[in-house]
Amino acid sequence: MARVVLDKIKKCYGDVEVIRELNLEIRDEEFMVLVGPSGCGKSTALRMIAGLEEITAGEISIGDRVVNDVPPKDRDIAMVFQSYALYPHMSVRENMDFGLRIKKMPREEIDRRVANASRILGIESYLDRKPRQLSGGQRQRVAVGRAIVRDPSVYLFDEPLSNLDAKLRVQMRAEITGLQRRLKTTTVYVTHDQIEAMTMGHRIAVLNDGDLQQVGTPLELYDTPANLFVARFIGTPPMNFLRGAVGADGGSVTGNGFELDLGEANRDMAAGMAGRDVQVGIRPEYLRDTPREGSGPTAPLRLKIELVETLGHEVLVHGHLGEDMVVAKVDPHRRPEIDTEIELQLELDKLQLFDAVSEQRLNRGERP
Amino acid sequence: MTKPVFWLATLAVAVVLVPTVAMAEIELVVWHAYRGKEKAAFESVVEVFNQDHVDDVRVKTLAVPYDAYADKITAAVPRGKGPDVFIFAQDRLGGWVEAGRTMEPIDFYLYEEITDDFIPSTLEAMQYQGNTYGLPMNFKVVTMIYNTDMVASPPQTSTELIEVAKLHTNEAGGKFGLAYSYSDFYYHSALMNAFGGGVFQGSRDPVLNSFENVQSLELMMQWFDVDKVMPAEPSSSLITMLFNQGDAAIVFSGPWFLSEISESIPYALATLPTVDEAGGAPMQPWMTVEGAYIAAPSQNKDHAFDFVLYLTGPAAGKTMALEGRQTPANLRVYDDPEVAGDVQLSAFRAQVEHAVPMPNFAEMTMVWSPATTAMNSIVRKASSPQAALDQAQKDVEERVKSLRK
Amino acid sequence: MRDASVGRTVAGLITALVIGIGLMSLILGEARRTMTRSATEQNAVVTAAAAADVLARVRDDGGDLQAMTVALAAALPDLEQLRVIDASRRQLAASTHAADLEAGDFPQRLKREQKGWFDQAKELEAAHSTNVMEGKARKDEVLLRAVAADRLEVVLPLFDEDQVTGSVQAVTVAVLPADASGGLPGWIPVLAAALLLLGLLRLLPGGWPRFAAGLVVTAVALYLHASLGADTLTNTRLVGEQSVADHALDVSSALRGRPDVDADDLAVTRWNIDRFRVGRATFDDAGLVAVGRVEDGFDRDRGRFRQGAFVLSLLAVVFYYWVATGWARRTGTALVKHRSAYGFVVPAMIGMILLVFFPFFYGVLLSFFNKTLYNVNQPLYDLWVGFDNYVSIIADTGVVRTAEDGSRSINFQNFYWTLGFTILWTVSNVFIGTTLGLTLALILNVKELRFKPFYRIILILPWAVPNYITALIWKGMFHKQFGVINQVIQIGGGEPISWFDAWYTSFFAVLMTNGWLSFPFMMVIALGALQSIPNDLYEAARVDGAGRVQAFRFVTLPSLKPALVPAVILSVVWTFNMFNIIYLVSQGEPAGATEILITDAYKIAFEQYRYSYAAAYSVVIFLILMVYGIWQNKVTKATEGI
Amino acid sequence: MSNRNDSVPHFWLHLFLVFMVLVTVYPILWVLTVAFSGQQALMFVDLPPDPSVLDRVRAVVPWPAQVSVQNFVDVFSQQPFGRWLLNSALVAAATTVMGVFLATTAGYAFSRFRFPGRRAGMMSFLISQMFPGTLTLVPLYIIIVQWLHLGSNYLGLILLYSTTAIPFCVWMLKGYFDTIPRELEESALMDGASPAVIFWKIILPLSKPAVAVTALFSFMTAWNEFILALTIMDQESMYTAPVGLRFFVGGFAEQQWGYFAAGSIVAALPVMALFLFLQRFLISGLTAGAVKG
Repeated sequence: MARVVLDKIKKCYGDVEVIRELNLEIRDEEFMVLVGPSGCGKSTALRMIAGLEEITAGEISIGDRVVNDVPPKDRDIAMVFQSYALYPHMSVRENMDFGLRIKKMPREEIDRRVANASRILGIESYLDRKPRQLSGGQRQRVAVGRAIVRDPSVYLFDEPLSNLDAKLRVQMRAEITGLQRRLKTTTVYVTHDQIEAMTMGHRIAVLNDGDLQQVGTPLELYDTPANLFVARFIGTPPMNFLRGAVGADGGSVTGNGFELDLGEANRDMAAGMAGRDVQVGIRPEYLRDTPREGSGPTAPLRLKIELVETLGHEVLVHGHLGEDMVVAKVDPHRRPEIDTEIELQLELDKLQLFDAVSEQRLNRGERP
Repeated sequence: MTKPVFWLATLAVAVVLVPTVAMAEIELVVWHAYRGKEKAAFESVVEVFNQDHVDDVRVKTLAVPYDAYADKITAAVPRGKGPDVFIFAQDRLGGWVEAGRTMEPIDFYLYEEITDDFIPSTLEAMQYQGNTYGLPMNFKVVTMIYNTDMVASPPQTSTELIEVAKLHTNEAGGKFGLAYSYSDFYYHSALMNAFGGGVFQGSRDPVLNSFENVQSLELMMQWFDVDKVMPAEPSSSLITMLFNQGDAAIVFSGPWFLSEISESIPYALATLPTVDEAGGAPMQPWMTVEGAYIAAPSQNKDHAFDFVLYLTGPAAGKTMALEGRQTPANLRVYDDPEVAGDVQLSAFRAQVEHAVPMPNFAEMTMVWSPATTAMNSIVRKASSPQAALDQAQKDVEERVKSLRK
Repeated sequence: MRDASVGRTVAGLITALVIGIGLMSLILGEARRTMTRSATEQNAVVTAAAAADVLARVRDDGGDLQAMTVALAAALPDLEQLRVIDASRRQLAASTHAADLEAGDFPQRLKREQKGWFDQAKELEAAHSTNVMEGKARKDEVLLRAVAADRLEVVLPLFDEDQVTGSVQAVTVAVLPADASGGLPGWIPVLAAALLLLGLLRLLPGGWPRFAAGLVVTAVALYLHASLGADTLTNTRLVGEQSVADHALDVSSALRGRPDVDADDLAVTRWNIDRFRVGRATFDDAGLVAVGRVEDGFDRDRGRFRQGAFVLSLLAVVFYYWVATGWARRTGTALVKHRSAYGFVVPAMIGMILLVFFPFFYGVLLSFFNKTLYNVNQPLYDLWVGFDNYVSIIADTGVVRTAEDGSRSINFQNFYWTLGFTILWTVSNVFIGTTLGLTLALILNVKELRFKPFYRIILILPWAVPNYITALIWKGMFHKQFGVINQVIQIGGGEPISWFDAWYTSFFAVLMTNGWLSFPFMMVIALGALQSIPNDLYEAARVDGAGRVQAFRFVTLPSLKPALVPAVILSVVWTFNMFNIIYLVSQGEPAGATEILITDAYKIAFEQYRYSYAAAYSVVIFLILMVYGIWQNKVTKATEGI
Repeated sequence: MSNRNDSVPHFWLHLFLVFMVLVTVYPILWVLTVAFSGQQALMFVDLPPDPSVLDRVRAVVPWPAQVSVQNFVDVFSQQPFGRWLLNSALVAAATTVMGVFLATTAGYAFSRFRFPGRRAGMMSFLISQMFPGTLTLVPLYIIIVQWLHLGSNYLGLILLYSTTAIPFCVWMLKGYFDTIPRELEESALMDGASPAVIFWKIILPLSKPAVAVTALFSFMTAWNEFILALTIMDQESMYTAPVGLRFFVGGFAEQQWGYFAAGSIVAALPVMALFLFLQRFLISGLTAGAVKG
């Protein structure tokens, strides 16, 4: 029931265009993550939904109504700020019920909601403390609790975990996700951390430089990134890229120091593109010393190991392929050594081809 | 409405209404800068007037601290927001006449029967450009005050003065035979006038660097620097303290000084000595005359004048003299035996015979700064009297010129 | 300029013309009314002067004053009532007023309610003697007032030898000059031409050319209107002058032939006098108007009109720009759009405009005139001196004074010395106050330091106790012989110092006093501001390996800046204008060396009574401080938001 | 400042503070000496002939020859000084309220809103302080008494004093408001608070230190001023304490320094009381915990 639709949204500060033209639909009960590097406009987009920023052009609707001129308080939304923005002079309880008191909600109802929210978040024991007496994680919970009590139709999160340490962040990630699953409230979540995006969102919208790059489920983005930017942005370790040109027959890519037969999977796509400059993308897990079980056709590549990262369950090796640095996953039992050469198998049907100029994806790729 | 409330309300209305019914009278507002004894005496004098005029006039007083009194008059009176009558020394008279809408000329009311009662020089202080703007209430004049434990009979001449003073001077111990604010141009005027000097001549042209003025300053420096009978940096607080500690034998000061004298110090007053160096002429200090003036915008000038006349008359003068310790300008007050028998009042009365009203025109205000600068640099021995006065003369001339432009 | 559309250009043009021409027409109309009025007044003066002439002669000859008074009132065409006051005898010497006639025979003793007549005569007497004494025409020797819509009363002094002994009051029926206007009001053709030109605008391309064309049209229209107006003024003046000349001849011929009037007295030029009773010489005995002279005399007025027209034209151009470039519309939109912001500012702004900016603009205005005690009641526009006051302040460059014996000394009264001293005084005071206040605040902000409340309350004492008395206590402490400071020096075996004898020791004394008085303020400010710094910042700095000094330099100072910078700027401003301490402690000693600009300005206003000069001084002070403020603001970016 | 025991030892800080306290109180002890002397003379050292070092040391110690509270008694009995103190308190309190109200609202707008004329407005507040006030007495008199008809009215003084204090207070508050995180307001906005509620419930409580300074400053401005109070008030019963104090000195009459000193001390007490009260706001560290990082 609380769909959020951004229709041709544009935002300018003076002559600077922060968001060029953004079309995005966030479905009811969906957990949508806006992700992108800092300065990409994701926070601005969120703040426009919240009503904290004016919309230069376009329309935003929440539910069935266009909210361009609706003040934030009437949009039926709640927001959790990066800095939490707790009122330092108010106790946790007051922080949580401030909005409700302003709405002149009956006392019992307020108490019920606060009790409910603090139970959910496990903050009942410090309701009477001031924010400065709380730890970072506790403050974070209070900030979330403040959003919950309002029982809005949309939650907005603005990088709420960026101030927490790594461990706490993982825990809160899970808590927020769980909370959202339970409350089933439409959520828009902004982060610059692609792991957060991948782990939390139903769908992810990737923004860069004010442009929407791609919207999709985490796996869609992972497996079929729409362009080089998304491909680079999503995934750890990042996808490998090899610059080259499509051969005359359209069946192979030749780069500095390698030649790659594109194989069956990509043949029809590459046809007619002879001589075109491309970037070949392959995720490290599809570039292995021994192919995965059940994988498709592979092509061999030789790599001189320059760096070895041991992660325990697997080992990453880095080396140059032509001018491009690539990372591959290697069987940990192989104990690869620096300066030795290793033969890798590249899974051809996991290959991603991008136009070097337009940076757009060329092949369809495969869904898992 | 309950009954008690109703009766209370009626009572309140009655209380408010009754006085207004009886008040078919004129209210005169009087401003003054009195405090302490003077204020009490003044208020009792006003009260007597009010008693005598229960049916027609009621005088209301407002005391204003002296420091901003002139500013208040300047701001309020020309705008019709001021008093009907105000009391002030003559020094600002000319300025206010020039500024206009402040001072009401009263020559019309004055006949010889009235004017003859006043000490002529005090009345003269009330006149500007041929018009009289007020009647003198009292005058303040510097005279000689001496510690009778130290000085048996007051010195009559400057030579005697210095002789006596030397006897009581011990600079290292902070004891001085003579103490007065000699570096203050106002106090210096007594010596200056003795030599026949002055600040303006004829049509108000400055003559600060006249030969006589230089002479008077040379004598002053003789006392301070050669005879060394006077303390350095003679502020009025310092002089008060010296006299009260018995560390100063003779002081030149005015009536304001008397109430600051501690009870343990026996003192007497005498006329300032004659100056041998000036051919035996008496020291003639500048005199400040306090007058009662009618404000030009007053709506009740006739009544205001009646009040001024009363205020400067013998009855009020007596109270102001005996209770307020003022020296009255009205000669008839001295006919009263009680006033005549008062040694202090008669001492000032005697001094006024050798006193000059301080000029009351606006140009006089321009003199103070350059004159003070000159006095200080002379006392500091930074320049000779002649050079310092030449400079002062130049400065004052310039200022007068720019005002009259 | 890009959006100088036809509509806006036209709107701008109309606004400019309405403002320029409309206001100028108002001024013109007022100027012409003034001229007509002064001609009317001059006619009344001529009548009164003729009557006074005759009456003085009659009195000197021992004739019947009352009879002549009645005769004159009957003979002179516009003379309605006449009254003669003999002030030296407090008598009403003669009168034609019915009430006076009823009261009995003349002379009559003046009654209390007739005091005003007596005072008038005395006023004229004082005015005459003042003018003679100063050799200048400063005070009015002719009094004029309207007693009814068409009745003027003129009061002239009556002389006995050189002494004013009384006055002649003449009530006359106003003699109006012929209506000089004629023809169309000047603005109609000009406006019509301008509107015609508007059509041409459509032919021009938008942007600059159209904007410039509109500007040219505005300028030309205003110029034409102004020069047409100036011509009308000259004409009005000449017509008025002619009316006076004609009237004088009328009066003369009315008197001529009377047996009791000596024909030799009837030189009409003698009656043509200004308010200082100085002959105006605008026409000769034959009543021929000296056109050249009238126009010369009019030069000043015309100059003033030209200045006014120039200012109005500038105003009109500003409005043209405002409307034509669409700025006006944007102003309107901004007002609506940011109404809540303006709502927050408005209460404070109203107070400031009324009680701060208004007196300020009054001061600035005053500085362009020459208002002194001696001319406070003259209308301001008579006293315009332009930048003279400023020029004479800035031209006061004689810092070194050479005495007659060739020795050189510093002229402490000089503007530049005082300026230099003021700057020294300000810089050292603010430095001391800020350093001390900040240091104390930092110390008092140390955690777990004991007795902090005690220290805090003691250390604000200098601020809490009225500074009038503490300043004087300090002055006493610096007394050469009886001050504690010299006693302490002597305990230490030193020689006592005359603190106020040299400018640097005197400076030291005032500096100590003011430093003592001013540090608590800075301390309190810094204490408040320190609270805005979150502790985390220090922790972060500590983690980053910053030492105490670096933490102060990179954490404390930047965080204090928003509060401290305005406090410092304002401290500078207040110290620059710190009147009390100098006035009470050093009193400018020695020889004015420790005066600061504000004490100088005070003396100029209240000791020399040169109000405009003092205002100019204040504006100079203001400008110096403003330059400082802008500079400081640039350096510290205090007005830039977060 | 976060100092631990490893930084400058408190001993040195105390030493410095004690020194400053001595410098601060010394002249004030002389005021007390004059006030409690029962005499009217302003302080000067009293030395015997050929003073020894000991005599000089005695002379510089501020202690009256005999202690008397007569001056304090007289100050209240000879004049309606209590009434004047009350007037002062009334005017100063109202000025404080009004000054804080005007300054906080304007400071808030300058800090938080971006509107045309903002910089010009702020600069004009600053610049207004730069024009010396010597010549403004008469214009102010005309405005207050002739135009607004507020002569002999507390309101006239309150208006004058609060506008005198505005520029400084606005700048001070604006600086402080700038340090309050914007998210707090946005958060409140999301909570449904109107600008007025945000201002009163969020911004003001968070700015207590700055508001305390503003209040103290406004209060002091009103508490010590005397020329305007004297010029505007036309009834003795409407005078303020500083006006009353000036009755003791100046002019051609005896100088009652003892009364003046006693009155000054009495007049300083409310200021100190106010400061004591405001102290806790100056040290509370309010914004801590508002945001993280």
